[in-house]
Amino acid sequence: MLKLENFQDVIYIHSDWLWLIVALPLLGAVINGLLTLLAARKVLTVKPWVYAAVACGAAIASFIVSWEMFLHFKQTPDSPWVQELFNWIESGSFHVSFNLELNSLSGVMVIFITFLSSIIHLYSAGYMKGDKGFGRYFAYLNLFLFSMLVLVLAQDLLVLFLGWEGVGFCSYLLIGFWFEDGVNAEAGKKAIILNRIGDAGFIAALLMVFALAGTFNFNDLLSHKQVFTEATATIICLCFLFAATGKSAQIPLYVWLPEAMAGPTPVSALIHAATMVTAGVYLIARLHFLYVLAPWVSTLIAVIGVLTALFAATIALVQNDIKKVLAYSTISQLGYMFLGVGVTSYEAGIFHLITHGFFKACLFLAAGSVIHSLSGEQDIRKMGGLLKHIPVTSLAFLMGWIAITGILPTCGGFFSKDEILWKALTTPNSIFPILPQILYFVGLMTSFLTSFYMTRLVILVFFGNYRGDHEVYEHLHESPRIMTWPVLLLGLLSLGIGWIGVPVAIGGADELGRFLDPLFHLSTLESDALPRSLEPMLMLVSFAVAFLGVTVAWYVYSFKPSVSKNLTLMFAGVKKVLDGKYFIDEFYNDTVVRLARAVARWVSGWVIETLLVNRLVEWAVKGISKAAQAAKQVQVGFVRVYLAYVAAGAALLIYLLLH
Amino acid sequence: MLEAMVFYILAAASVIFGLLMITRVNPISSAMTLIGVFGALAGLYAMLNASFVSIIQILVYAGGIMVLVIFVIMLLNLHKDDLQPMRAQPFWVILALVALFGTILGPILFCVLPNKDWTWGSLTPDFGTLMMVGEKIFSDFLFPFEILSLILLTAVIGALVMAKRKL
Amino acid sequence: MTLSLLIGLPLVGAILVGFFPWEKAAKALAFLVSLTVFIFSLQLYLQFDLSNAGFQFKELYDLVPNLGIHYAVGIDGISLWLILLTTFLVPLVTLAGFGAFSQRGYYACILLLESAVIGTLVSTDLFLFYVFWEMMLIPAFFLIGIWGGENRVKATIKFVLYTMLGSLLMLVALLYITHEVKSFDYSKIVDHFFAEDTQFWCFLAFALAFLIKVPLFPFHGWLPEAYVEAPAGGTVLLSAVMAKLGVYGLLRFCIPLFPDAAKAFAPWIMILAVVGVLHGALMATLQTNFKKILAYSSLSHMGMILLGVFTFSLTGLQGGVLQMVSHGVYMAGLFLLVGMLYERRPSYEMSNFGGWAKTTPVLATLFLLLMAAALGMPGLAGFVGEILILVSAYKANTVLALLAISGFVLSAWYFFYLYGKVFLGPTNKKQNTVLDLSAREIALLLPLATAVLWIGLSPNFFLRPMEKSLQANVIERLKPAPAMTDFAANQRHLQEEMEKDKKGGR
Amino acid sequence: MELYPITPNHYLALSAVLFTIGIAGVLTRKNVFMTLMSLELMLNAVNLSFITFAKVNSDLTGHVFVLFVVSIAAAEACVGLAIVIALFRLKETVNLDMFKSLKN
Amino acid sequence: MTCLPLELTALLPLWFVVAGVVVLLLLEMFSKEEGRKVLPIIALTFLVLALGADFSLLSRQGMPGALFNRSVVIDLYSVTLQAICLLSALLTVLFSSAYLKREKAVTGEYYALILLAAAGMIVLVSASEFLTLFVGLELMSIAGYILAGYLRIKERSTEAALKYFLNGVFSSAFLLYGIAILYGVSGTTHFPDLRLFLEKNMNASVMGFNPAVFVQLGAALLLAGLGFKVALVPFHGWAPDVYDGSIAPVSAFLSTGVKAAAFGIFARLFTEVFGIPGSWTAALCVLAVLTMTLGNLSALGQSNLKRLLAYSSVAHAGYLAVGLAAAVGNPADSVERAVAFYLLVYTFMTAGTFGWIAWASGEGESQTNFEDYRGLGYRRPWMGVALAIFMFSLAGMTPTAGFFGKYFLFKLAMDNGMIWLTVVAVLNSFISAYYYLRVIAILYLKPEENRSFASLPVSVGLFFAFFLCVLGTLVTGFLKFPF
Repeated sequence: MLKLENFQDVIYIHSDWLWLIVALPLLGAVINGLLTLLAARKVLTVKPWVYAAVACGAAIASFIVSWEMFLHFKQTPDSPWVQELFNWIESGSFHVSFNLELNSLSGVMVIFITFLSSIIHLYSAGYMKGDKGFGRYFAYLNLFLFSMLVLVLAQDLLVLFLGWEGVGFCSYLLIGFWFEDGVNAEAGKKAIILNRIGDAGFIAALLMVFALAGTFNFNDLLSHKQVFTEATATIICLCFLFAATGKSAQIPLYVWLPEAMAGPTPVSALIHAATMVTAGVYLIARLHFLYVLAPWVSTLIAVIGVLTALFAATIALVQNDIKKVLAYSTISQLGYMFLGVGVTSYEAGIFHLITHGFFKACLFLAAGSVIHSLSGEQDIRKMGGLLKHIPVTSLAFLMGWIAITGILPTCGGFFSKDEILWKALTTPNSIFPILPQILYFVGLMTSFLTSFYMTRLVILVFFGNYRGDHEVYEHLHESPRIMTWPVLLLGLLSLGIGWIGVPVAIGGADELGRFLDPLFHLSTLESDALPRSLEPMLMLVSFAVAFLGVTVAWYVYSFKPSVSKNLTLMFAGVKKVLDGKYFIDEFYNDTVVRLARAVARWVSGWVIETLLVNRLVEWAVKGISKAAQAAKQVQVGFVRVYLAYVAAGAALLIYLLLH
Repeated sequence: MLEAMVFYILAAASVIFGLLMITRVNPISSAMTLIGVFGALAGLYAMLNASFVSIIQILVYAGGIMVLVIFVIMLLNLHKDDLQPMRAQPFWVILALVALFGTILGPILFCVLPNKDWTWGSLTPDFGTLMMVGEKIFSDFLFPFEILSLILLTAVIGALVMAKRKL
Repeated sequence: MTLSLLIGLPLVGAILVGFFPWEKAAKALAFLVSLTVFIFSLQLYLQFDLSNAGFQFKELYDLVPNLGIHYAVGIDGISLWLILLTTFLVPLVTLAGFGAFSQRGYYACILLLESAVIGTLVSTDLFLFYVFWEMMLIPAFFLIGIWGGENRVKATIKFVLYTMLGSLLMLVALLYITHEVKSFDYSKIVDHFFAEDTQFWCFLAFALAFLIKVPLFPFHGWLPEAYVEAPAGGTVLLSAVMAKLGVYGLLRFCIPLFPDAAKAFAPWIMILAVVGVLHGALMATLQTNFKKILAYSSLSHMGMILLGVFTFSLTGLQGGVLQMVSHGVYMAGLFLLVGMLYERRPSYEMSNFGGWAKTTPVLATLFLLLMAAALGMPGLAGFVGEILILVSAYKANTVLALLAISGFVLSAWYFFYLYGKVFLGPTNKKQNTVLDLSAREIALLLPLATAVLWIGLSPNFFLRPMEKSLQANVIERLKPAPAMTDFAANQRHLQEEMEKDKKGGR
Repeated sequence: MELYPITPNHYLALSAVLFTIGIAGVLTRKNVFMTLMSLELMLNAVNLSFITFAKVNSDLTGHVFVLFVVSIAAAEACVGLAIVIALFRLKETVNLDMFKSLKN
Repeated sequence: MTCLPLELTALLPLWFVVAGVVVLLLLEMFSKEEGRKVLPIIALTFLVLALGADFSLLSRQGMPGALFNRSVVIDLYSVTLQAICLLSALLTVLFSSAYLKREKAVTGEYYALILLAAAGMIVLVSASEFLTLFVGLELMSIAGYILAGYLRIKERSTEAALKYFLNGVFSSAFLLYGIAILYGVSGTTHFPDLRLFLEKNMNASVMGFNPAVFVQLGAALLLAGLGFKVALVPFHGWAPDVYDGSIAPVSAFLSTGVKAAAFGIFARLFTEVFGIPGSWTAALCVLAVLTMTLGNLSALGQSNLKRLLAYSSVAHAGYLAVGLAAAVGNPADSVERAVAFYLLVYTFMTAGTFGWIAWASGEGESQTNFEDYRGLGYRRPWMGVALAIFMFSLAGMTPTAGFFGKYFLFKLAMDNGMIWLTVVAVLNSFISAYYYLRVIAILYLKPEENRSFASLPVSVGLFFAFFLCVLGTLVTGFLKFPF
């Protein structure tokens, strides 16, 4: 069927079927949801594999559809495919239609998302085996996939917001999936509330955008760019940035992500590593034409990104929960992406987004498999020497490790990270001329720390001797194939994924870059500070740094454990601070939360509600009842007094009348 | 001149008797003084060419009502505390004065009466005789007169209801 | 005849139910009646003429001829949806009562209330409107006072007194304007021009009545107790139906009758509305009683609606009315669910609950859905109205709109707090016996869930019919009317002159 | 208002004085009988002005009025006394200030 | 009945009532115990006959007008008021029959007195001349004194009678004085002539003679006298005690029939006679405000339903006074229409409530406190609903007739530009709403000790009476009126 001679027909046919991509997961979610509820009502009994089949089927189907479409789309990357589904809201000048748009960016994202989620669906089928909420889990997962795809394919800020809120909601549901444990429920609550705080920024931005441009449609906005002055653009972009920091767990709103690990591990892999948390990056990339108008904000993004990267990496150094380590590393990698889009090199950002998606998903799934085989143990101090017990998982994990540290050039995140650092260094900054260098060096330092803590993790988990409890040791076993094979696949892919963007400088054909460039080139600042020829050298530098990190970690943790002890003793204070995650949570609790509560309790609860609303009324009532008591006293009971009233009244009347 | 003298005597008598009436301790004696007032008033009526009315005044009031009152007073042999003299409670005295000069007397004396120097109307010689009054009653005021009978009936029934022993 | 039937059917039904010999069957009868009314009311939509901005389905009879009081009814795009909302909710409320109440009186009161509400919405004669408006109080008084919670008496008396104070002052204003216009006919009165200070006072009097009913922020003293003490059905009718009548009154009477005063007061009311949004949300975060949380959230959302209405822009007004409908739907659902929780565990204290998502999954899921709608989750009912309101409010007053957004954050705070406390967390032993929703309860909640999705996904279906009426009956009235010719202008001038003279004379 | 000749004003003033004496009596005396008699005095004062006005207007309506008032006064007196007797049977007193079981 | 002279046909209601009195007295004289059962039926029969005569009058075209040398006038207004008074008497008889049986105090005199009072009312409301007015008033009042003290073995009842009596005679002395002065200055006692006199001389001051002063003094004293009858503050002292002290059916009668008749003639005087600009408007405003406010405030603090109702009836007199205060400047017929309508409604709801108390208070009126009625609404739902309807109507809530009545009255004030008076009145009815609603609420509180209200029977007559009151309270507002 692909042998159609006329592209227009192809486009026509396929853009008409765009809705299928989002509809399939939705369908899966609905079916699974209904099945679950019916099962819960004992109306019918559903075999677990049915859920799994439905969910995985939906995910894979939507992957196939999108892949099929992407192939055709690639032939005319400059002309986006738009499908107008229906006219959503129409009121006066306010007009929003529910359109899906497949352009190069969303195309890449869709492929990436559907593919990863298909794999993770499969993996989950094994990981969640025997869980009471099997069906519910898959329903949520599909719902998430639907929202994520809507977010990506939206042609309209409002529709994007639909997806944006949807993914947040699903992540709430999935973090609190095992809600009977109060902690998980709390974590979910924290996540959604922090996301909401970010979303407030999103809505504010929406209002301003509409007030200025009168539309939410990306293309119209692009064509009406001129209505945005630098000032307005700056404010709007700030608001969007705020929203993005919420979703993508950047300073200042990152604190929810580590706790989000309370959810099942595949969820952490899919939502809190690969896809949802990158929505912020995607948003900024999608709105590149606005951000280019606001250099200040771009700079701010870069700074936030690099700071977050460094900051999270340092915390990751001392974490002992395997998932927590990965969580902080996710935050720090997201920081890289922010750095990338911050220096307006959106391809680089997206590139790293994808590579990171793959290897981090791989790492998480592997970690999940480790936890699974250790029957739920997550503390790395109780692991060790697992390499020989669970070889496949370990292999996959090591691949992920290579990919994230980038010690093996041309593998995994090597190119993408390097691209970002290069752009950070070479993109001139009109506001702080010195900034590029700073960004670059902090970035390097972060990559050193990254390879350090990842290596630490690897060594503590897979090498040395087993340090865990005995009975766990008894049941130590490799995970089932349904889990290990996807992990392996991911591992291999995460090694190879880097090849989609081999820099031109070293003779590669930067496919992704070239593919995305037409979208971004207008808003990408030209980086001609340094000659392109310098790039390979810098690659070497970053490789060296990564290698250094690895070796140091290797040295410290496998040969001289004493060194780590001495270090911890030496820098006890630092250790404490790191363990306490810089006490940011406590800081928030003591300032923001407490302030909010105080306002609620005193201003709202006491001053307004009690005094203004109720007390006044009470006083009025008291006054009236006092008057009533007084009035009762008139009726004394002596008839002569009544007669006196009559006489007095007569006198009163006479005087009133005779004035 | 003579008329004036008679008027002043009767007026003074009525006022004095009235004052005595409200200040007597014993109801019996004040009843007596009240009869005096009625008498004086009857005289005044006579002076105002109301012959029939003045006779009725004597008959009904002095002869009827007051006797009834005295009977009742006799009937209920009163206790000491009912016969106590009128103590001057300041509140009541003030109230009485207010009523006195506030309600009727003040206005009438000081702002109503000065307003017009009344003159007597011209009278036919048989003005106020039984004949004339009767004609008036049975021509213009026939209907109220019939109702009056109902009032008396009511009074009889009322007295019966309130006073008879059994219920 | 349609509208009269809509008023009459529930009324007759109420009497029938009240005198129905078999107490058991009374509720069934009530349900049938209300269902009939709903099915009947659909005809309103089917026969509604979208192109006509004015009143439709008109009827006119004499009531008290020598005072010019008529029985005059008619509906336009504004009242259409509120009527349908009412007729749609009442059967559900009736059905929801089956579990808890079996007395005839309860159902008779509900039907009576429905009749009064519809009457209020359709009457185009101010006297008739007032009659129905206050007639609502009586069944409401009984619903709370007889079938309410512990200190229901205090709550119900407080509610009725608050409302009466407002409506009595409105009565004075009504007397005044009818004395000036010499007619109760809405169209006559709305075309009549009132002098500045007349507008000022009359607007105050009318607005007070309506804002207390809504309630707007400082007038909500009655709300927490009334909402909490009332039985589930009563609360639904209070929050989902009667509260809307306040806004309806503003739209129908305050603004078109006294446009200048309305314009003068709009900023103040918007400020109060935003304060209400924040205050309600903050109060909700303080509560431990989850019905109270819903009550305060309702306060906050009503503030949002008023914010939209008083932007006087088509978008804001449409948003406001749409939000009324959707608020009606999801709040009804939430309060009904709360009632069902109460039937399973007679308490509103969150500390007595926990982990109910495990024992009652269906209930939890429905609650989650409606809660998401209340949170303004895009694609569900709450969002569309909210965004329309905010967009227009932003145009009208940036700061207020931005402040109102924070209500959006706080709602997440208290709603997820509520959900976490009641449905998540560890389950305690006692509730293993608790049953999930019965077929009846699901049957009465599904329509609400459907409606929530429907409004969220195709709001145009609801927005289109109201557009013309809002344009013609509200916005046009606010313009310094081109209809006001030189002659009218002169009259106005003369009137002002006279006012001055009067003042000078005094 | 000079002393001579005697004008209607003199009579009216007298009736006013008597009326107020009556009021004073009613207000100041505790004994029911005194009250009753004071009331009679008031009625008579009114009668006096009726008669006066009758002569002023040379119209007999005033006289008719007085006759009616007299008879009605008789009726009232008899009813009043009946009530007093009934009360006396219950309370053994005619002191007005003792009758205050109904108050506030 | 056109063959009969107009005097007879036009006053047929009166004749029927009087005939009833005679029959009752004869029956009382010659009948044994069992004969007493028929007493109420006789009374009812004649009252119904009288009512029928009234309706036939209402239904026929053209009213007789002035009769008996213009001492009475039979027009739409007076006939309507006659009907209201007769209605009140009818309800009273219905309430009494069961009550008196319970108290073992059935006598023919009682019903005779009610009928006599009704006769007095008929005379009073159709009086067109001061002597007739006075006679009618006294007939009504004297019967009232006795009725108030009817249960004379009870101290409260007799004391009520005494208070009523003393106040009554005292204020009728004032009334007489006022009449005397008006008669003296105008030389006539007929209302129409007096009106002509006023129109001619009110503003004219003929050679140092200013009749206005006399008229004003007369009006003031008249106001005082009538103000007592309708219990306007400060002439109201007797009312709460009397309504509280006398037996409930009589309270119903005194607070509806008597007040209706007095207000009827009051309104006629101040529209048809004093309906011209004069200083009495201000005085009436003051009285109205005082009455409403004091009545409502003192009702607020009550815990005894009967007493509360007594105060509320004072407050309602205040609302009526608002209408009268607005009399000047409004067409006389509209004022009279509003007043008559309100009196009708007021009769239905107040008589109904007092009758309800008579029913619920039990042996010897032992239970009149709110607390005694806890939970009655559950045990006797219909009676509870009945009381609730009366209360809503008294509070003036739609759609009960109480609202319409208030509306018409306040509308008069508003049409007269008395905005502030209207506001005060409205605020007062707001205050009143509180205690009325509280009464209803009490009915539906959970009873602590389950007192059984089952022992309170509802006889046929009683049922009919309540049904009449409820019906009247509900539908009167929507009826089209002949006037």
